[in-house]
Amino acid sequence: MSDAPKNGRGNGGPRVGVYVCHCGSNIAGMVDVAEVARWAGEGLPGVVVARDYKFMCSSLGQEMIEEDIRQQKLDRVVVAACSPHLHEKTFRRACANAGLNPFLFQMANIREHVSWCSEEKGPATDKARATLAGAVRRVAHQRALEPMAVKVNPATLVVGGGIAGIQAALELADAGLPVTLVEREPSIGGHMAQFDKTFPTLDCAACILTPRMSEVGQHENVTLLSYAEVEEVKGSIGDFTVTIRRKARYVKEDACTGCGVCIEKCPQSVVDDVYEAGLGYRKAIYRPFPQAVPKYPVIDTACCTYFKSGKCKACQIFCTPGAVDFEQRDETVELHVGNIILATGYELFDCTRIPQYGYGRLANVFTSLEFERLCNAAGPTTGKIVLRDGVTEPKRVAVVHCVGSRDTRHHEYCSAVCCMSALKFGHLILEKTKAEVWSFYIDMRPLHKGYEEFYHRLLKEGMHFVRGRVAEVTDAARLPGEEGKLIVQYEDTLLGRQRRLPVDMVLLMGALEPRADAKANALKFGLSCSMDGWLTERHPKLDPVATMTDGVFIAGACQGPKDIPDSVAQGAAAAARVHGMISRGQVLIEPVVAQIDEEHCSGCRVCNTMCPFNAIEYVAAETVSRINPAMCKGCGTCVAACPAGVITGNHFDNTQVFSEIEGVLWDAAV
Amino acid sequence: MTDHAHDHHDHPFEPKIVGFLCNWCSYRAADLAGTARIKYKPNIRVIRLMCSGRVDPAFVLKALARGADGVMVAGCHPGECHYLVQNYKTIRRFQLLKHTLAALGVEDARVRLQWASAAEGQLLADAINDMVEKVRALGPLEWPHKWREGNGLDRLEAEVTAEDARLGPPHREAVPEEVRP
Amino acid sequence: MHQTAPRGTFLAEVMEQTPGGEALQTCLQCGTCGGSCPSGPDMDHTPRSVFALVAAGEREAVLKSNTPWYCVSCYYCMVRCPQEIPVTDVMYTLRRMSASAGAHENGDVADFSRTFIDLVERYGRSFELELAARYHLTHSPLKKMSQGPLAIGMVLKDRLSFRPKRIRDLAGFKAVLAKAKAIEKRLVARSRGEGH
Amino acid sequence: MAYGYYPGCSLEHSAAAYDDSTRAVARAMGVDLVELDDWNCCGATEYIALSRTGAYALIGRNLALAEAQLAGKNGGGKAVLAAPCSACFLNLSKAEHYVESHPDLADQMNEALAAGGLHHTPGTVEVRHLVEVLVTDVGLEAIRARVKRPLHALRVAPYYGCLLTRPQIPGHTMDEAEYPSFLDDLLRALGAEVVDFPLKTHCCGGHMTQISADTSNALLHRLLKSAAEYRADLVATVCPMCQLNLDAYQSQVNRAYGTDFDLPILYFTQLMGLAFGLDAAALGLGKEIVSAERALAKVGVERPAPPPAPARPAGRRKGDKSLPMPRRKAHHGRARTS
Repeated sequence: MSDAPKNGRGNGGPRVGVYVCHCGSNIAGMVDVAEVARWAGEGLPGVVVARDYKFMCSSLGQEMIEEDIRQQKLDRVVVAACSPHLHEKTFRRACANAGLNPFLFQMANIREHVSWCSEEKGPATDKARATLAGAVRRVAHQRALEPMAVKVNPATLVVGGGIAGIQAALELADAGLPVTLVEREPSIGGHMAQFDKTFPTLDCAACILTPRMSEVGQHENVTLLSYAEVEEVKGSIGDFTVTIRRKARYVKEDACTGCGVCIEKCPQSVVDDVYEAGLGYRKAIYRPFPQAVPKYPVIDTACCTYFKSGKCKACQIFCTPGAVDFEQRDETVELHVGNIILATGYELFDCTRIPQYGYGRLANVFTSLEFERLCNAAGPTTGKIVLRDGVTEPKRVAVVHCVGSRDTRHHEYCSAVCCMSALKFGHLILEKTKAEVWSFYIDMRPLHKGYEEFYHRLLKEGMHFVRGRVAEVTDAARLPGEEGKLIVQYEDTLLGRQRRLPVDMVLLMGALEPRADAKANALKFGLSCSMDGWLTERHPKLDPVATMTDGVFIAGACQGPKDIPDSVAQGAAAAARVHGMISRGQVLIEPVVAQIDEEHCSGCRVCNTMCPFNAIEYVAAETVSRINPAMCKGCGTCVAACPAGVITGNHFDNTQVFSEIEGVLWDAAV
Repeated sequence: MTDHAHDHHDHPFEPKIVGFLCNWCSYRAADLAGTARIKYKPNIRVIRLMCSGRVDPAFVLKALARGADGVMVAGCHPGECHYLVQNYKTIRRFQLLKHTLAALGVEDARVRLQWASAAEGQLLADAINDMVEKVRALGPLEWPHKWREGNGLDRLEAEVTAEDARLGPPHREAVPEEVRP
Repeated sequence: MHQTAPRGTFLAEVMEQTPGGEALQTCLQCGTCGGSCPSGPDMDHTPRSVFALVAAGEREAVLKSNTPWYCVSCYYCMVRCPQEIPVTDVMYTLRRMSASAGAHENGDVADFSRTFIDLVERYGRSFELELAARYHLTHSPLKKMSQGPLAIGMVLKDRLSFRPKRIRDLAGFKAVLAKAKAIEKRLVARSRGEGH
Repeated sequence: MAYGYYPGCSLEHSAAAYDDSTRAVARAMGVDLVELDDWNCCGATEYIALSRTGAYALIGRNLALAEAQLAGKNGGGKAVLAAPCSACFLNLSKAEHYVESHPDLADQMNEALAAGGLHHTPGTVEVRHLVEVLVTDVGLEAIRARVKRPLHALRVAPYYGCLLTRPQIPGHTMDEAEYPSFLDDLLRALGAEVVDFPLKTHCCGGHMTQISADTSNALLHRLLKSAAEYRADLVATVCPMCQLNLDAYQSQVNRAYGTDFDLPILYFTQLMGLAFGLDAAALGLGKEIVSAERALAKVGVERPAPPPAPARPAGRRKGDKSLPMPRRKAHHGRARTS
């Protein structure tokens, strides 16, 4: 460790300490760190200490800084090391320990942005100099800021009543915290409620899900708003105001006993595209499934005879408690919560988008979701695996993997759950019928605990596996034995030969994809989506359930394809994060916000229109605009827009940015 | 100070590019490029802002006036802004700035708006390399000399911010078309 | 996409001689092409295994293969490939390589192509009767027999003409093709890393 | 507007009937087809197999001619070149797309063209298939309106072949690569009874008829077998190569497979002409090897058009155990283009 000579400057002015990290050889291997430290010590304004050290983030490195702050009376600190996204917090804490306001610290990123992306030492060292110079010039103008403390409302909103949302809601409710669970459909349960068995243990989905559902329904701490949707979200962490629209059920919940007579008596039956995945029928007044929570039915006005022709009213006539109410209207509820957990799930890829698989044209091509209903004892065929004619049992079934997944024309990503569902389907078919099952895969990916073993089990049970993506499914018979069958044409890539297999039934393992309204929904909650449309987590590895918006968390398949165990884990994780916030009672909000100098504000209201968070309100009485620091997210767009230049962006004000510009251009010919 | 980067004459011209990167997407893209050891030209010097919407046209002019040969403004893809829609304001503001710069005879390639998601380290690296070569081809800007005397810069800043103000109040984009499914 | 395959490798050569060929290095070996191919059963290697051979640098095996020559240009593979590899165009590239190397043993298709091209280069347009006659006589008289009745049928139906149609600007046309051939030589040499 | 017309070699001889019927139908619909002067062969699928630059030069010459001859023929819009042969259509349009997206290709092409005193600026010519021009520009309504003798009672198998809908080159308006329907719609507009032909976009064998009878017989047999199973009276084609293979080699297939297919193969333009009440001779009818006489005897026999396919049942019918079919969703475009 070399200790650079002091340049004596800094008397009166700021006293800056500069610390250049080797990060082992990660930085030192490409940047002459000692030279950079020496140069900073001699060349840069206000620098009174400049050191280089192996690992600044180590406790020794941090202690060195704290030591200097005390001994050398430093009032500014700059660390040239890795990305601020990694260690800014670390060093801010170190400064705070030594009594220096953390906002008087600045970081220069000479690892990710210099040593790791450079090829020559000379230019790399120059770039490090410039980056450091920028930080040093800037830090001189930084001002002490105090984080703002906000009380956290202990109530939480969970959006989405699938297994992830249910888990999150129950974790919090069991901890004695008030939760409101909002579900779009008439009942909670999500996709899991449609499934028959669950891999790899094959326990029946309903058996493990319905107890959790009724727990939600009965829990003293859970307010369940089913058949409802979030309309608007205002506010910020600790104190959100949410507007929820409760769609009219046309059934008074307080009066309804859930006896179901209305459903029996309803003369109008229609195809159920949601719960039965288009494979079964329901009435115009319906409950998605017998164990639905809540138990109250809803009237589908689109197909109800009364709503179409004004006649019928059968349901109302036969309802002894008189719960049916055709006059009911949508109502909006306003809710105050401290945190929000999104668990809005996924939807299945539209398999008609791959016409060569014949879905929608060839009757006996089914989607994975349709098949879940087909082998579900509560499904349209009471669990009998039969062809579209409803009676014939298949003799041979082909399972096609990666339909819409791992396909750059549709979704480049792997949907993660299909391999295991395919194995599960294979098992169910072999168990319930005498049919052969053929799986066509590109790569078999049974990735978690007990999954590979399940694959082996299916190998033993005699399921056939072919490595090759199916090219097409056709009803055009060519060879003997193909007449009247569906023919699957493929290359067996392990044989290197093109083959055809006549089958009776084809299952398409459709991709899991983001809900059609995912992006619009993300905007509503102030979140962003990846290119694919999955909600973006704060950090892919280290912060998977938090988001860039404090107080809003995500869980389950809305963040990416996930199976049940993973979704449950995330639901619990999100709940734990929220619980943490609540038990702390208050959160500190980074004071990096904008401020208006009302003295000189002309009240032109340009800034108001700039803010998507409604953080800027116009005070007509005083003809000035005012910023609510709790709602300001600190983007600084209004700062740049203010024609009078009277808005200051804390920690990113003009002076600071200007001097950083001067710094990084220290060596430019001026 | 004795430094080689100083004197252009006995060294081939190495363009200086100032990059204003938003904290959420493009800065992380640059982090990713580093983590993935993707190599790119060392000519860019990065300044982190919370959002590309913070980029005041004056920043760009300042950089050019202080001797930068080019400026890159980078942000999240439209529709993926961490602040929902602020990069749409960046687009509008940037078009205006381009307009002014053209009037001042600054070549188009010297100032560039680049989208890069946190996952697009390679894309950002390519963009930087591409820009460096384009600017290298254009040669030094040497604006400082042009603005040495007189208060040209201040006049400019005033002009730009004024025009920027004249833009507003723009209609609020609740959900911009680009985002609608 | 960034071409990363090192210059001089067979893979790089194939990629460079095919528009959009860079995609070739992303092949998942899923077999969609091999499964879709109408003449797949008659090929000695499926397109997928040809790509594996290309990646493995098995130049001889690839250029000897009848696969590129049995491609009927139906483009099913191309619109189905999950990596959007321009399979059909790669097959054309391999035909050119195979032809210039004279590697393909069962040369039916190569000869047919050459006969066809000779005619086009001579007249500017193709001329079915002479094509059929010349190809089948010079090439495989046996087939000609089976084609006999067909030809007669065609003549009776006035669908074969005895006079070729020529284009007017044959001189300019030939000059263009001559130049094109020169350029082609240059390009092939470059993609082989020669002259570097 | 005037369309450049690129008949292609086949239409000069073996597919003269296609040329005749095309011109006749165009006249009837008031479509102005201007034959490209001194056009040359597009190289079919052969030339590219010998020299890429050669192939692009060959095609480039036609594009250059079109660019020069059609300038301003389409108001301010691009010059439009219509090709009735799917192979020509694909060669021309694909080359135009590739030289537009690969500047190096464009340079090589123009370097060669220069030797003949020609030049082509990529992006100046829009190449379209005849059937697409008729369906999109002229429109089914206009066609339906022109029908004098509806083809009721004729069961037609619509055969698209490969090169018309594949590969999906950006800018092609062809609805879909695997299971298109625009030709079905066109034939329906003529009053014909269109069969849902599962192999509508499968391969006719292309040049394999010249090279490996076994291969081509197999491919042709599939098509004929399937069309016959669907009780088609005839097959409508949009490509001279498909027509030639299915028509001229049908007897060879019958010999090889011991079958007795007797399926006339007509160009869709001939059917249009018939429906328009044009004179059969002027449409080149009778030039087909497998005579269409018997099938065409049916034409003109009035009989109600087939009832529309039943819509998805709103509710379940008594005692019906069958499961509902999936609702066909409106077709999405490709998820993303690279």
